Amino acid sequence: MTESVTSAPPADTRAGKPFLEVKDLQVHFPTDDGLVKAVNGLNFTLERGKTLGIVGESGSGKSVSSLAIMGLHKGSKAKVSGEIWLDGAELVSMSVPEMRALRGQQVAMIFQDPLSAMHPFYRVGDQLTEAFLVHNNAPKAVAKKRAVELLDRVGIPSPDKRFFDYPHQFSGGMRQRAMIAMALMCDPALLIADEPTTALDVTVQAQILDLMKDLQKEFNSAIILITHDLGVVAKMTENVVVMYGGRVVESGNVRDIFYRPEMPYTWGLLGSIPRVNRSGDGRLKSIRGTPPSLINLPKGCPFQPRCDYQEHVEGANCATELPELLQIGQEQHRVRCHINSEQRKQLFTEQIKPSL
Amino acid sequence: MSTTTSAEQATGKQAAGGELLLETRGLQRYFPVTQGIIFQKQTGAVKAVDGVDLSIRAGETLGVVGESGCGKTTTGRLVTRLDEPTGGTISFMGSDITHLNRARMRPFRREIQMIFQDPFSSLNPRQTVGTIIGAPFDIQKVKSETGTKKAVQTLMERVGLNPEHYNRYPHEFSGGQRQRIGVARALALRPKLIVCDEPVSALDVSIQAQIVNLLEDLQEEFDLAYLFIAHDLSVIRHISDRVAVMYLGKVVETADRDELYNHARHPYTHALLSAVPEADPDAEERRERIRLTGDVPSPLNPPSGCRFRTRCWKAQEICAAEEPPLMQIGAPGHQAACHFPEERDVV
Amino acid sequence: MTLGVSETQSPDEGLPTDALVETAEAKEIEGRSPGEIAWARLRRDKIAIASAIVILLIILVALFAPLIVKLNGFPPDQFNKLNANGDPLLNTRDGGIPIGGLWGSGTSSEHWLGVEPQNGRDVFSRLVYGTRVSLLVALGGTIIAVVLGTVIGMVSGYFGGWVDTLLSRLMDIMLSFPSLLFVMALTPVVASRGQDLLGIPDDNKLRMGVLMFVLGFFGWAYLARIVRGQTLSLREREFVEAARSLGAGPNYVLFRQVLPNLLPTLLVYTTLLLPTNITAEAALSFLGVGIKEPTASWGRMIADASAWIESNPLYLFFPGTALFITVLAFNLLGDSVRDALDPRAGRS
Amino acid sequence: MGRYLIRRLIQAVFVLLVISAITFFLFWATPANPALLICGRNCNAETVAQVNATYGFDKPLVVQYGQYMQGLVSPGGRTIGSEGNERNCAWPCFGESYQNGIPVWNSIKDAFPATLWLALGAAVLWLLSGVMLGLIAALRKGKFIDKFSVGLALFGVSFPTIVFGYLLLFLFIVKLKWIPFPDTANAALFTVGPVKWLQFYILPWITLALVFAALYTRITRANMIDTMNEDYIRTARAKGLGERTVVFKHGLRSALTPIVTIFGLDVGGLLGGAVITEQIFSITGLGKFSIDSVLSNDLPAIMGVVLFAAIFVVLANIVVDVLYAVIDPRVRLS
Repeated sequence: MTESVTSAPPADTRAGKPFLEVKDLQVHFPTDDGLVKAVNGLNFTLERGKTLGIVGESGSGKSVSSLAIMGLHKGSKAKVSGEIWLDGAELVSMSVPEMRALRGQQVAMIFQDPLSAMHPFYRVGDQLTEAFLVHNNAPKAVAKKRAVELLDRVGIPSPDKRFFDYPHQFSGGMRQRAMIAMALMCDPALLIADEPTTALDVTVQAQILDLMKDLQKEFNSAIILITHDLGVVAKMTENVVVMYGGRVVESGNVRDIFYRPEMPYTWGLLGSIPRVNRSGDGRLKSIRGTPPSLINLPKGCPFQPRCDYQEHVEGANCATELPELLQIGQEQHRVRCHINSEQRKQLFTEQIKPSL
Repeated sequence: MSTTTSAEQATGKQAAGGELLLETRGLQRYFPVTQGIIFQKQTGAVKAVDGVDLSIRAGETLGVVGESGCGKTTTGRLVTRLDEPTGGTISFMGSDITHLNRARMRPFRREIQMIFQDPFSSLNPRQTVGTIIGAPFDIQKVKSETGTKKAVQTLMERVGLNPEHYNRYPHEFSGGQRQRIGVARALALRPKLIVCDEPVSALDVSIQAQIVNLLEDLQEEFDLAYLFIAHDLSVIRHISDRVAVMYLGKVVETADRDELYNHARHPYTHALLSAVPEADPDAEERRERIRLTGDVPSPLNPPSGCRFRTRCWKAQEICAAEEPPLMQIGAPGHQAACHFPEERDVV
Repeated sequence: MTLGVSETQSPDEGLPTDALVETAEAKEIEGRSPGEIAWARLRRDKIAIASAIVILLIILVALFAPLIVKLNGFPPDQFNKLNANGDPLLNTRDGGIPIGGLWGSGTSSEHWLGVEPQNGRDVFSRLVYGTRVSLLVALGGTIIAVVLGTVIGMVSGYFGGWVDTLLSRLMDIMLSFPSLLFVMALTPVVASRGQDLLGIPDDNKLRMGVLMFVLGFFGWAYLARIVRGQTLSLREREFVEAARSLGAGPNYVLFRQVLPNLLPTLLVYTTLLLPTNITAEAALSFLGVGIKEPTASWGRMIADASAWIESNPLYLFFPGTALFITVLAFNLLGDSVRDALDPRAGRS
Repeated sequence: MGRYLIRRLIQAVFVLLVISAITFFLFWATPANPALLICGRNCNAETVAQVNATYGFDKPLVVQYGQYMQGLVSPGGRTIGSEGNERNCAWPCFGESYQNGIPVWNSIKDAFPATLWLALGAAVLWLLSGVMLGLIAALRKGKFIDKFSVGLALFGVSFPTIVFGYLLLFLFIVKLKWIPFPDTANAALFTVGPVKWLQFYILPWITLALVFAALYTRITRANMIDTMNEDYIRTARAKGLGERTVVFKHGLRSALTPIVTIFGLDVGGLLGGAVITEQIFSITGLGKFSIDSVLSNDLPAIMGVVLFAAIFVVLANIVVDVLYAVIDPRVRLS
């Protein structure tokens, strides 16, 4: 873009290494009620220009993970361990000032609720330029020019006037566009979008998702998309991580997850959603019970108390032993389940697939 | 998930359409906007609901769908008489209930119940579950043959709650369980019609399915009619027999469920359906999408003529001049309010 | 006060003992109302327990003032000129300063906290009786303010329309009054008016009633505003809609649905208003418009003592300390109550 | 904005009218005949009749109220006294004191500067100390300095002014003798010079400021803790802003907005007189004037002071609302 050139090291120094790699990330919060184990071992990789979807229900640890990548738990009571490698730098052990220099510059974030995520007292334009000026030694005029350009690019009409508006003068969809523009101010290589369209109407959601796709092509950024909406995942992502009880229970490319899922929880998720393109008169295939408490996680497989397929496990150790996240076949498809892979495939084709 | 259940469900759906329960004609709710230095005078009105005709038959589900601000929630509140209509009529089982006072409305309230969106705000945090579910008996002064406590525990069991938790408080339950409490309360007096205002939108996906299934089971068991209000087109498709699409206080299209989803005629319905992402990566890749521009206009000053014209790609002069009425089009019972309706494959 | 708190918090006193609380904490929390949880938190709060004990002691002193004063045998109004040995207590030539004792305050084995200059009344007895006046007036004023504020606030918030407009304006006007000034100016007026209308002499019984009335009358508006706001938002909550959709009338909604949800606010406000009113009563008596001679009150004693600050500072010290400790204890308890009732506490 | 101000001013006038009416009818309707208050012990039927005629007490209350309001509204003031002894009471006419016949407005004008200095000085003191302490406590939540500030604030709100004031007086004037006994002549800055002026006001300032400072510490701390949990603070951090910018630019601005409201109302309330502090330190301000008037049943003086104070409270309300709209762009005045 303009003056702001990300300080990416020459590509050869990190040959073979993925752009973003998260290894065994753990985030725990001490509270009065006990230790909240929000994330217990998260692993994934992501390349530039690609989108990774993190799917899960509330309390699955997906938002907490994204804040950990941003380093926003630093200085709080949260205990973060594991490794996060971004473009050759390790973020978990990084000092606060170093991390601060990365934030907004190399990693930027789009939040769920743009109204509460923007400061109500400052003009939208000032909030945009602020992100630019803190990382670039440039005059205000340059920052303003870039902000107006980006507001225009994300589809805000008469951006030079809207630059001076306050957030409450924008509609919900426009605010989310402005949030995206704010995140793009420094041309970040990694964009984390935490439920970016949950608060929006479906027609506006479609606009925002299309916009994000277009911008990704233009800026070649890597995107982590956190959502509970499987439709959004199907539309936007190449790779998917399914989280449950703070753990990855299945991950792989989007088609593996949607067409060849092997974890009973993923089956449950896919069966739970009614389809807009099909007249399902039958019952939805819901998952019984409720998500686990992050303070008292079940021993063994986190999904065990709600799982209907435990009889297929030899030795019946679901309740006692945590299954490992194992790779299946050649692809990057990984599953955490005690049932053996052949049997899972059979179960899926025979029992699950017909009812989806 | 056996095929027999879905067949039964299907016949159940077909049989739906008994006696006419509820009918609204030209239902209106304007919220006055006032201004003035000392004396407030009315300078305008937010036309939240502006001439809505709906009808629900015993045992059927009417889905009302639309984006935020389209007036669907206000419609639900008018039907339950939580809000006073400023125009039009509501009749329930042949009686006009549009402007009944509280005392006269009382007997009708046993027949029309409500399930709310927010499982946290819909239960009084300072009452036990027993008190909450027993409130209908208490307020309506209805004596259950078995005694209120027994009746409440039976209800709890029916909606999938442990009856031993009778004395617990709402904060001890999860969102899904709380929504079950709300369902039990609505069910207590065996109503004929339940207005469900976004009953599953605050719940997690897996829990959402549990509640939808529960509602369907109860409908069959008790011959309930639902006015099901939601913004999620997938849920509406799953649960409804007939669907009404609302935009800016008006119904723009209404039809039987499959007719509407497969043969929609109104451009707004097309846009809505096309905007829903499908949980199917291959289908998503193939799909052609209608990109709507702009936001919903303010209901304070809705556009003249057709209210959708400001965002419609087919709008012409007549759309600004003349408001299109809801007109029969396609299959029986299919109505759309558009000057240029067309069929289009969007989902 | 502790009694009052416990009653509102756990009406059915099936409360677990401390040991049970521990196990309940460790395992599953069963069937405990929000109030019971707050009560359990309060019981674990050492500061709350300590201040509750202090307040209990003060209440006991107030209740049993006649018995306590019997211990030393000097009624609060009695002028004492001589001690048991027949020696004079006061130095008549030096303006009536007590003879001997700590810092010239006349403290002795008979008069534990000394005697008043000039007329020799026993400071201990007066302090004990002053406790009665302070607590009674503060409690009465607080009850009046809380009842008025709750009712007016709920009615205003629930019914809306012109009722709300009228009551809200009334609150605005009440809050626009320079209230201390007005209370000060009004107290003697109301007292003489009361005397005229009710035929009661303008003695200190009437004065106490007037003080309660005036403090209550000027204390309700702020609470009413808070209650109105909360009622407005509670009215929009879906559980109120649910009750209304069942045909519930305003009485049911206000008293069965809204009021229980206001209880934490009322409790917190009451615990904050009590020390404020204790201070206010003392201030009014200090200024000479509250309790008059010969009845003992802390504010009156401070006013009297201020003239002797150079020769007999202890005379000022005792009522001042009593006032400070009482207000501090109430504030500490109020803070603990608020923390215990805060649903956000212990999270984050 | 203009329309809003007009509307608020009309409302303010209405509120003041109501207050004046309530005050007037309450005080003048007292059974103690005002005439008896004036002529005192040597009252007989004749003198009472004379006083009644002089002050217009024989007229109906409504008429008396009308005359009183005329003196406040009409630019020429009004005429006071019986026939043959008429005199003009210049605008704004709050009547004449029963005690000494001095026009009440003159006494108010004389007493006001002392109250003004007292209130403003204390206001600066409590605002600075309260906000600073609250801010530090919030930013070091749970640390020693936080617990210390919270404790100090609790101590402060629990210290009744009458106790704290005398404690200071005893310590610094009686015991340590650092400051001479207050001399009322030192109330004005310009005649006595800054040192004596400061000596005169320092203890009253601290006395008056203590409770407010404690309250402001608590409010600032609570607001700041709430604000720092807001989503937009997380956004600010996510942008990579330094902690200083996050705290002072994004956090403090929101946290201080409610303080502006409270501060305006508190100062407005005090301009009518800080009765207790003035009484303790013998400051001849409005507060002292009003308590003296109350104790001597000087009705016109009481009435005047109450109305005068009410004007400040009502004006403070307007100022605060306008300021709030200036600070918070979401607030629209209408």
